[in-house]
Amino acid sequence: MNELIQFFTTNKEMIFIVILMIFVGVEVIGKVPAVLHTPLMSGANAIHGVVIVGAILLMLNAEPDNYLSLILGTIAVFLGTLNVVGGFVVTDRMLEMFKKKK
Amino acid sequence: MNELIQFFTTNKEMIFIVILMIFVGVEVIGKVPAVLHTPLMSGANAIHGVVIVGAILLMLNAEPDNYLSLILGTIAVFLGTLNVVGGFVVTDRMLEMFKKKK
Amino acid sequence: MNLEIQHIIYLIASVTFIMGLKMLSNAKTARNGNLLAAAGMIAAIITAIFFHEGEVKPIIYGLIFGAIALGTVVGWLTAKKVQMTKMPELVSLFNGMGGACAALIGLVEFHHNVGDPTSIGIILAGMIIGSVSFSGSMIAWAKLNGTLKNAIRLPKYNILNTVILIGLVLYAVYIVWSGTASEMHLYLLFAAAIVYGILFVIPIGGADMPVVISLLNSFTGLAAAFGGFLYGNQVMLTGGILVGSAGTLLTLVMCKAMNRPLFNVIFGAFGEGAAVASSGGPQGNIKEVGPSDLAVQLNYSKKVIIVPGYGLAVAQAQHTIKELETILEERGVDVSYAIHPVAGRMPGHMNVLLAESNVDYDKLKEMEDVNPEFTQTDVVLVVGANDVVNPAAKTDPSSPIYGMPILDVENAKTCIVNKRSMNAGYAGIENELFFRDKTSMLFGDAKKVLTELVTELKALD
Amino acid sequence: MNLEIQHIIYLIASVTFIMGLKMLSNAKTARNGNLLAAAGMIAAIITAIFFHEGEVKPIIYGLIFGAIALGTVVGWLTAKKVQMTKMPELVSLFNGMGGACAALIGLVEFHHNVGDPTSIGIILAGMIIGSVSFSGSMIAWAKLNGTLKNAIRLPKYNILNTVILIGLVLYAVYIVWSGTASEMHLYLLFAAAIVYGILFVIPIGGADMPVVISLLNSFTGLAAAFGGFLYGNQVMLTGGILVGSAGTLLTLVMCKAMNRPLFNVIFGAFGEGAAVASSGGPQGNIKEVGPSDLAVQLNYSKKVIIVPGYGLAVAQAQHTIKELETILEERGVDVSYAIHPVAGRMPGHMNVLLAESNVDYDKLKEMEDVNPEFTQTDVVLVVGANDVVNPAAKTDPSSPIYGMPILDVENAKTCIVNKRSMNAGYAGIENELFFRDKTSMLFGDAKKVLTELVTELKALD
Ligand SMILES: NC(=O)c1ccc[n+]([C@@H]2O[C@H](COP(=O)([O-])OP(=O)(O)OC[C@H]3O[C@@H](n4cnc5c(N)ncnc54)[C@H](OP(=O)(O)O)[C@@H]3O)[C@@H](O)[C@H]2O)c1
Ligand SMILES: NC(=O)c1ccc[n+]([C@@H]2O[C@H](COP(=O)([O-])OP(=O)(O)OC[C@H]3O[C@@H](n4cnc5c(N)ncnc54)[C@H](OP(=O)(O)O)[C@@H]3O)[C@@H](O)[C@H]2O)c1
Repeated sequence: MNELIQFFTTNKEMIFIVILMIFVGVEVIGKVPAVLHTPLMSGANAIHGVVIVGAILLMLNAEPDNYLSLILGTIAVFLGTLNVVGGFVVTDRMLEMFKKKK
Repeated sequence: MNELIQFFTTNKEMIFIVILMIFVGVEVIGKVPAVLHTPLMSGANAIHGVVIVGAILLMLNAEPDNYLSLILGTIAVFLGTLNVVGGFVVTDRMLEMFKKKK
Repeated sequence: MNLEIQHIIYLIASVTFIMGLKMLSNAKTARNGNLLAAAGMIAAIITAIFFHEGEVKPIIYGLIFGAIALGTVVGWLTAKKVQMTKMPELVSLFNGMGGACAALIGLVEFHHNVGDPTSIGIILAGMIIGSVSFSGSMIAWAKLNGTLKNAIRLPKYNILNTVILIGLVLYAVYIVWSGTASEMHLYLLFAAAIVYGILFVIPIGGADMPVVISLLNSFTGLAAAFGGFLYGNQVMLTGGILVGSAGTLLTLVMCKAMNRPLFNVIFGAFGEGAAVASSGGPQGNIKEVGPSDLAVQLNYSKKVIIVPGYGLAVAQAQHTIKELETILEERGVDVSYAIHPVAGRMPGHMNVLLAESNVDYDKLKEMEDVNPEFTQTDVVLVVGANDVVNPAAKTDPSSPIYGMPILDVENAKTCIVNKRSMNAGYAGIENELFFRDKTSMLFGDAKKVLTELVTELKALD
Repeated sequence: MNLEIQHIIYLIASVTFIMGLKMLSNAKTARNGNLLAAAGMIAAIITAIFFHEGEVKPIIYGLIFGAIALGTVVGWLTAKKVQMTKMPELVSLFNGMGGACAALIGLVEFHHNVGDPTSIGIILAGMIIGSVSFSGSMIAWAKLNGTLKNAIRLPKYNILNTVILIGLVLYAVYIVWSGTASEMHLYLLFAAAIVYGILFVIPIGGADMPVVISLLNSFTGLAAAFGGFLYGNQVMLTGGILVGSAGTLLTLVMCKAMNRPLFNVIFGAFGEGAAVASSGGPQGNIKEVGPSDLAVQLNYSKKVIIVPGYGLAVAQAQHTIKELETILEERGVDVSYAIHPVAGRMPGHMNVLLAESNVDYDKLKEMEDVNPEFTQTDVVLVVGANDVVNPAAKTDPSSPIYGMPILDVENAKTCIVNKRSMNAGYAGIENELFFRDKTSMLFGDAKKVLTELVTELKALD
């Protein structure tokens, strides 16, 4: 219990940010037309590609002799990139379709 | 400039929270019907009554012999209370009206 | 430990504020939202007092509780006693109190923080905004309750105000840089801010007060937020910012509904409008109708739409009009109300007013929905409304209300307008509608006339 | 200094994500929103690499850049080459990659943090969620591209899954408490998570995949957020949480559109539905119509509404249908398309499809708007749609799609249904509409039949 409160106070801003982000996330989606569900999903998918930052940090902090870490890390970066690049490009292509009609 | 960056990093969470709050504030109002403008305004008015917390802290930290501070502080607390209590009660009364019809 | 608990409760309170505001923007949840926020507020206040770290003299607690007790009683009573239509004033008053509170905090904290430019900056910012919000709200309040009837305009007031504002800011900046400890400067700045607040609001017409109040509202929020920064107090910060941003948006939304760009509100384009208007005298001649004839006409019509306006509120005729509605309904007449978004003096004014006399919610029709219906309407009964049915908004680009969407009452078969005289409405302009052939005027105080109308109707069978 | 800059850029990036997502939910701004978010992402990545504090071996940079370069090329090409209708699969695939990335991070970081329960907890949470999202997405992908045709259900799979899930959590908790350093446990947990992901998705019908993908999407977001907590990295945290919450809500919104409670999606109420359906054989007898007769009928009708469905996508007949539209329009027939929110296999599937052949945006009518129009419609042409026009949704409470709003095609004077056979649609149920008197079937592949129809029409003058 005490640990929990401890954890809470050290990260209280972080936690509040998390709560706010949840609000924002929900609010933002709120009133989206069915047509945009797929592009939106795809866009969100691209955004969580930000996990690649984690993979990069992992690599930067890895000991150069710990091959397993390096290999896994490299793969992680690769996969993350796929998520980011692929995600944004696909979304853009979907939206291209809608744009036409504007 | 450097000071600015300094200030920024020390308060970066706070600043981010501020930005998020702005988003939330805007999003929340977003789609409010004209009818609710007044109660909403009144409700918001009550919420900024939170400034009373500042007045209270002021009092709690005031030196008991600094009469000016004490007097001003007490007035501040009084005014803050007016804002809070009056604000919420008036809002509630306004909404009471609408409730009737539900 | 106390600190931890503080943080947790403050965080929860901040969330209740967000939730509360969100719920407030939806008719069904609004009331609970308000209560939720109130609960959060109480929690925050209690926390601030009881989980404070460090030694505090009982006398201070005494003062705090005394002030809170007194404030609660006064606030509660005024809020409970005020009548519906006086509420905007009251909101303005309370908002001013909040601003003053912020200002006082600034005044007191100043000398504690001399030498720390950041804090001083924050303090002065909060103090200035608070003061402006305070004096501004007081003026707005005076204007709304009629103490201060019409817009007072110093020559070139716009330039003047801008100059003062700039001066204000520069002075504050100077105080921060110089790092001076002199209270003199502080109080001068305070006074200047107060003056600016007055000059800021005084030239603005009463009709724009709701917008101004909403704006000052967000100012106070901002002031509170600065306080939050000063004390590193999260709930103040978040609550303040939330109101600051929400208030600003709300202000814009309200302007949109009134079709008045915020710029015009502040720099008073209405003034010019009024000037123009006063010049144009009555055009053509008008038809009059008496209660008895009208009673007959209403009695035999199928569909009647009532257009309530500010006058209905002034006359406090909401109960009489409800009575009228009931009788007509009994006679098989289909009666409904056309609510213009800015009818009255505050958004939702008419809804609140009619709700007071238990008019059925479904009978209140928003402008967009009702406008198409006028063509199938036999009689439109305009009670104390003027600007919101003024065709000039569509036809006359020179008119100050040009572009404001209006209720198309002229599409109805006949249009009865009740007002006391040929005087203008808030925009201070002639209304050509009164001179249309379809229109006949029913002069007199709304309450009086409507009561007669009801008696006539009763007599009719 | 680097650190400061990092913070600032991360903060900006986080804001671009929010703005981007917000803009994405409005047709006008959507595309720019996507680009904005992408810009923020690039900034974040560059910052992570170049503003890193501390010594880094060049080899490592080499690996990073190599991986990014390769990933960019592969990602870019696949995304560019894929055809519209295969996009949901691809989204699922990329989502899986993100999940895997998060899982790998967990695998590697574990041994760095042994002894610090909080970190280990965060790591495991991220790893588990990432793995589930990975394997789950792979299955979803396989299902959508047909590799895995129908729902595979182990006996009592629901209970089984729940048990495994609980086991998973308990095991993780054990690892955290025990503070063990053994990688063995870690990899076991990893494997278990992968298995769970598979079992979680495999029983769910292909029709529900978009929903599942959206759900897994928010999972990956969550995993990313845990990563953010682990590294105290704000942009990861905010980006992750944002997607987590937005994704969850989006999932619910999608379920609502398909009128399938999320619970049913996950615990597969559709399965039962299918079972029921397969039992019911064809009822009554059907009318058929040939392209030539239909051509005449269309030619002489005033108002035609086309109801596109999944079949149109399968047949890739979007261009042919556009051609048909143009010809009919030339003949003075008023043609429009009725778009059911869940027609096809992904939300907006039909819009995307028809957009490909430049159908005018205004001709695509949402269900709510078009339903009243059917009564004044001479011919409704249902092309490869089935469930979305199945009256059972209204009439038969036992039907798995009961309660789903449908297009009221039966209100039209005549209804032509084009499909290849009498086979069921995705819900796997009979469609009584085909047996109505007003309905006549036009069998054959949509593209083939429509082309014939067009030639016939051309021949008509
Ligand atoms: N709703 C808002 O949020 C809001 C906010 C700010 C400003 N405004 C402005 O206020 C105006 C509202 O338009 P409105 O048509 O409702 O009101 P209005 O244009 O101000 O007209 C009210 C009319 O009621 C008549 N009246 C006054 N007392 C009366 C009584 N006792 N019995 C009968 N009639 C009486 C007055 O004419 P006599 O003097 O001849 O009787 C006056 O012409 C708009 O210009 C709007 O922009 C609205
Ligand atoms: N849109 C979404 O987001 C989404 C997501 C998940 C699930 N779903 C579900 O998918 C379904 C969509 O309904 P729907 O009516 O669009 O599709 P559907 O109910 O799946 O029916 C498609 C019909 O098209 C016919 N067809 C297939 N290929 C064809 C071809 N080449 N030419 C002509 N016809 C062809 C099939 O009949 P034959 O085999 O006899 O030709 C089938 O009956 C709904 O159940 C919905 O809940 C939608």
